[in-house]
Amino acid sequence: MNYTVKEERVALNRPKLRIIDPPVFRAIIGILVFLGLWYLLTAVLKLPRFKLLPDPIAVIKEWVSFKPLSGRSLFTKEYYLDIEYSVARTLIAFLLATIFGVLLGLFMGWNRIFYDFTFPMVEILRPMPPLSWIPLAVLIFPGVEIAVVYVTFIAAFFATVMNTLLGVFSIDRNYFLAAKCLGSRPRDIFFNVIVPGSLPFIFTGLQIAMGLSWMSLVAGEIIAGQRGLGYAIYEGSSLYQYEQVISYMFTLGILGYISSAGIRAVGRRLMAWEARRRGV
Amino acid sequence: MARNGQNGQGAISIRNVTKIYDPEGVHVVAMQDCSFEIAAGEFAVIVGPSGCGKTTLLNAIAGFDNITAGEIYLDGELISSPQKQIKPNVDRMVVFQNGALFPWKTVMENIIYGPIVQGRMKKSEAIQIAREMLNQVGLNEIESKYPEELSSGVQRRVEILRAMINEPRVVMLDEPFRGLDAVAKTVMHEFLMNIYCTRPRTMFFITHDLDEAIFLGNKVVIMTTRPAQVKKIVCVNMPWPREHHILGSETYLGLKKEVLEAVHEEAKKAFEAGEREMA
Amino acid sequence: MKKLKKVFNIRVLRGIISIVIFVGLWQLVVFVKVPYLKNLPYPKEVALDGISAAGTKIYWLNWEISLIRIFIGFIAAQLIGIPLGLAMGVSRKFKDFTFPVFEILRPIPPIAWIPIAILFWPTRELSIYFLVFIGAFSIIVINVLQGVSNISVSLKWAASSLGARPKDIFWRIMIPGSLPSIVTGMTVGMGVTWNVLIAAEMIAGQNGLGRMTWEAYTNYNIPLIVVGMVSIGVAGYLCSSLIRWLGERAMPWKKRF
Amino acid sequence: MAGNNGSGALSSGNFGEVYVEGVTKIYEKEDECQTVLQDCTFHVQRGKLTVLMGPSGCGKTVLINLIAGYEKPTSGHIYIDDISVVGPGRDRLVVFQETALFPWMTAYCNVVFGCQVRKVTKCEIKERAELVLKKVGLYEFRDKYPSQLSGGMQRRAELARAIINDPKILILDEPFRGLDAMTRQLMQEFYVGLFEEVGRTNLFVTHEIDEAIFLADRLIIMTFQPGRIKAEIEVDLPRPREFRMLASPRFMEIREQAIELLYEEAAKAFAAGNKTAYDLVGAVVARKGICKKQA
Repeated sequence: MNYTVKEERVALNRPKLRIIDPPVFRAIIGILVFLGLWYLLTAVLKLPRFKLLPDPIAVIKEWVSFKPLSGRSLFTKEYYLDIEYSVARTLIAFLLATIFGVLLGLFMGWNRIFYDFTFPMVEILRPMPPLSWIPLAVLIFPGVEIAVVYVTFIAAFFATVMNTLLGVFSIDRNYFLAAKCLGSRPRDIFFNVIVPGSLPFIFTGLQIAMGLSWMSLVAGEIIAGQRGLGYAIYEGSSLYQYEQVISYMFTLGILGYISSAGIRAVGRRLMAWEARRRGV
Repeated sequence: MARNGQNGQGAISIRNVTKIYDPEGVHVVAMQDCSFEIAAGEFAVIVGPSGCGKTTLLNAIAGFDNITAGEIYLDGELISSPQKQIKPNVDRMVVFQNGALFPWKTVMENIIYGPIVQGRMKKSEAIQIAREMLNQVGLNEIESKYPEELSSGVQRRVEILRAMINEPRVVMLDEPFRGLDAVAKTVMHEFLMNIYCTRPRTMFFITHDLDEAIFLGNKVVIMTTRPAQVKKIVCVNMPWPREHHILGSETYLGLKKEVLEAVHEEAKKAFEAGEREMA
Repeated sequence: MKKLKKVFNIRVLRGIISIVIFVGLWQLVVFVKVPYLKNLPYPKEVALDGISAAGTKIYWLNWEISLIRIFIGFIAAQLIGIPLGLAMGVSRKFKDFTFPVFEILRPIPPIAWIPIAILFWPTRELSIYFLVFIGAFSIIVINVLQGVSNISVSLKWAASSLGARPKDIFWRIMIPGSLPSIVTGMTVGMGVTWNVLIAAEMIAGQNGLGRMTWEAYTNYNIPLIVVGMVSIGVAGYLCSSLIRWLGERAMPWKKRF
Repeated sequence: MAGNNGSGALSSGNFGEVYVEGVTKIYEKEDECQTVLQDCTFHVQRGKLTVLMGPSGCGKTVLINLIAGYEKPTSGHIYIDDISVVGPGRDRLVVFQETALFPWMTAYCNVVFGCQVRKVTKCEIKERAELVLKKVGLYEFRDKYPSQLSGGMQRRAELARAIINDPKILILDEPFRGLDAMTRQLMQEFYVGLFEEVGRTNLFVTHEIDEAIFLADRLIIMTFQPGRIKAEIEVDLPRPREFRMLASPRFMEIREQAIELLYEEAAKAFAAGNKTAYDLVGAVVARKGICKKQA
């Protein structure tokens, strides 16, 4: 017999009471194995190359230390200042990208002629990786701050535009026809069909945009920044504070996770009809 | 037996309509020289093989698409010709094949959308009328639900109500009950008949279901396969409101046989043509 | 005549006008010295610099180096990522064990790995490969996983009642069934990969297109910076097109007529 | 529609019968038990076309999955001839709702998939495949992918994929769903012709009342939530069937009888405050009117 059948049986014969669900249990085991392996390779076996890396215990020690060697831990002001800078930059860039990107995408989807004129421009600028803008941005804009925000903005902008556009194009033609039948003017169609109809795609786009902006932010900060998590990572590595580097990497991961969870939550609120369909 | 609509409005006259699609040089004649009349307040049912141009005709009347030759008149006014095309408006309401309730609006918001964008009613007034309509058909508890929480049968009924609240001259339904099961379908027929009897309007109803066609229609228009023309018009002279027991009656079976023969012949032709085209 | 009319229809015309407007705006912005943007070079300068750069050997060498880095890192990511994703998709237990670890590491931006990569790998070149790998890896894994779980259960059932063994189901249902998402994952991954490569080259490289742009920056040669950006854009576009092309070849069933 | 040559080679004539005895299926979802099927007992006769009909969501598909062996009943037994069902097998082939053709294989590869995985010799495969493809009228389309075929052709390809393996029992789960009514009618005629020619045991699931009566030797009507067997109707329309029977008095008589039974269920579900009861509000009203007339 084959495994689809077996799976079914496993699901059916599950006893009702259990302290820990097997998936949760397995997840914990998985994470423990990962940390154990990391520890084993770096601290116990001390394999070549691996011994250069800090072990997990050292990283955690540094992260929660009151007097960290690098001067940056959970209990120092520096740490939160770094976070504040990075979050502020990402937030500004992301909000700007959302406002301009969504508007541009919606208008492009709304008006054929506008689309014909703007789409080629977007297509020319889009394939250039956002990070390749860094040198130009630094030279053009006064002060590094604007340059870093600009690079972060560019990354999020095109992802938002493209997904919004895709969202508008995904709307069933019947909704437009129905709206016309019911006596809508173009303005009514824009607000009652195009905007809500493309929301699901817009939010997918915003999630992607958020990931890209964190990535660009880190690169921007490493290359051109003063302050911020990326900058601190680079500085830490030049001072051989690798424990701090890794703790900052995880900090970035956590922030990235929180921000995309935030977008999901906002999306769920705005799209009540989607949530109800899923039966939430 | 045609019941007169509001002020006797809504007579449609289709005269020698031809429609040719020509995307990228592929010449497809969807309709050729098609003519027939629908009297004001008549329940006309259009049947014919799939892809024969029934929806094309609907699009032309609704103002979604133009025609290549011929004229369509609504109450003596030219609404569609190659030179002139009157835009979609509230006097010709369409209920779509796959449903076009806005999924992001609740049932109530959907129903009152029309009167409000037209600026014809105040919101409170529209809500009151919509409630009355929902009550009348026994759907009073669903006004704050989103369409996708409802079964497709209820969605369809809401969509028909959304069209009726605008008091159109013509209601066009494009296979609205496709995919519903037998019980749900009879419910829909009951519902539509109720609507038609209380708010008589000209109906332009496209379907593939012959029982439905004969049960609901005053006039069954059978179209040929592409290019579409009128093959046969069958008049159904049975009194309104109709009830389901007529389905077994002698008259009914005779009509069904007549329609069945005509449609089956066309369906077979369409099928063979389709098979040839794919090869 | 009719054909010509079809090609030069109004929409293509608008596209051409749009590009002309774009270049015109650029020219204008520099000419009237709009604040900040006045530092941009004229389009003509960029074009001339581009032509002269294209005549040099070093320019094409940079292309070659960047492309090699992309391909090594990218292919390594596919070779490891696709089997991992498939394994996670096929075995529920394996997924339960590995996915959480994966979820912890995934939100870390690939570029944040730079210091660790440089520390760990013996050569710069290897650490750049590694960064490119990281950029493409998580995306492909997620896409393969999604692809496998989106295969309709009735396809698996149909196969098993026709007498297919688990081996047949894996090779003839799971693999082709997840191919569309593999291609999507590769296309998206390619975009991210170029991003990462450029940053890595700027920070840690000694050559490549990213480095070329960076050196133009340190020499304050703005036209060459723009040439570098355009080159990177073209290179990225070519790589994505290649993947799309391969995808179409690998999935003839997706093409309708 | 299709050639009529060599019908004898299509089947070895070894057909089976199905006994479903007291089958109950309960799904558990987070402390919530849902009884999908309750104590279903029926018999699919050898060489007959049995149609299982019920409203959408009444558990017909679950029942099919149980008979096919994809899922296990919570209690009760299913026997094919005298052998209890333990898993999927080649003796019962299923034609799925919508389509379960493998989109990445051509029509030909789809049809021969079963033979290939069972290591039938190449030339035997080729011979049988050609016969079957010609039979369903898809021989010229054998190198097309499913997405390049029309809906009707896809269904026929799927039928071909099943009958090439000569199953003892052919199970069809709303195979013509999603086709437009005209094509559907033609596919029904094609399918019923195929059945009448070979006389295989068939179990056909549908929610369309006309389709059910047009095809069936025996009609089994199921109830809604939990699924139970409500009634069995012997359909005595003569074979071979043809479309004109749709307008025959006997057909309408059976139809009325079946609708009566379905209404009864609808009314019960409505009285029990069922979730989908809104669909049935009108049904009850309509029924009352009709009963009055008949009385």
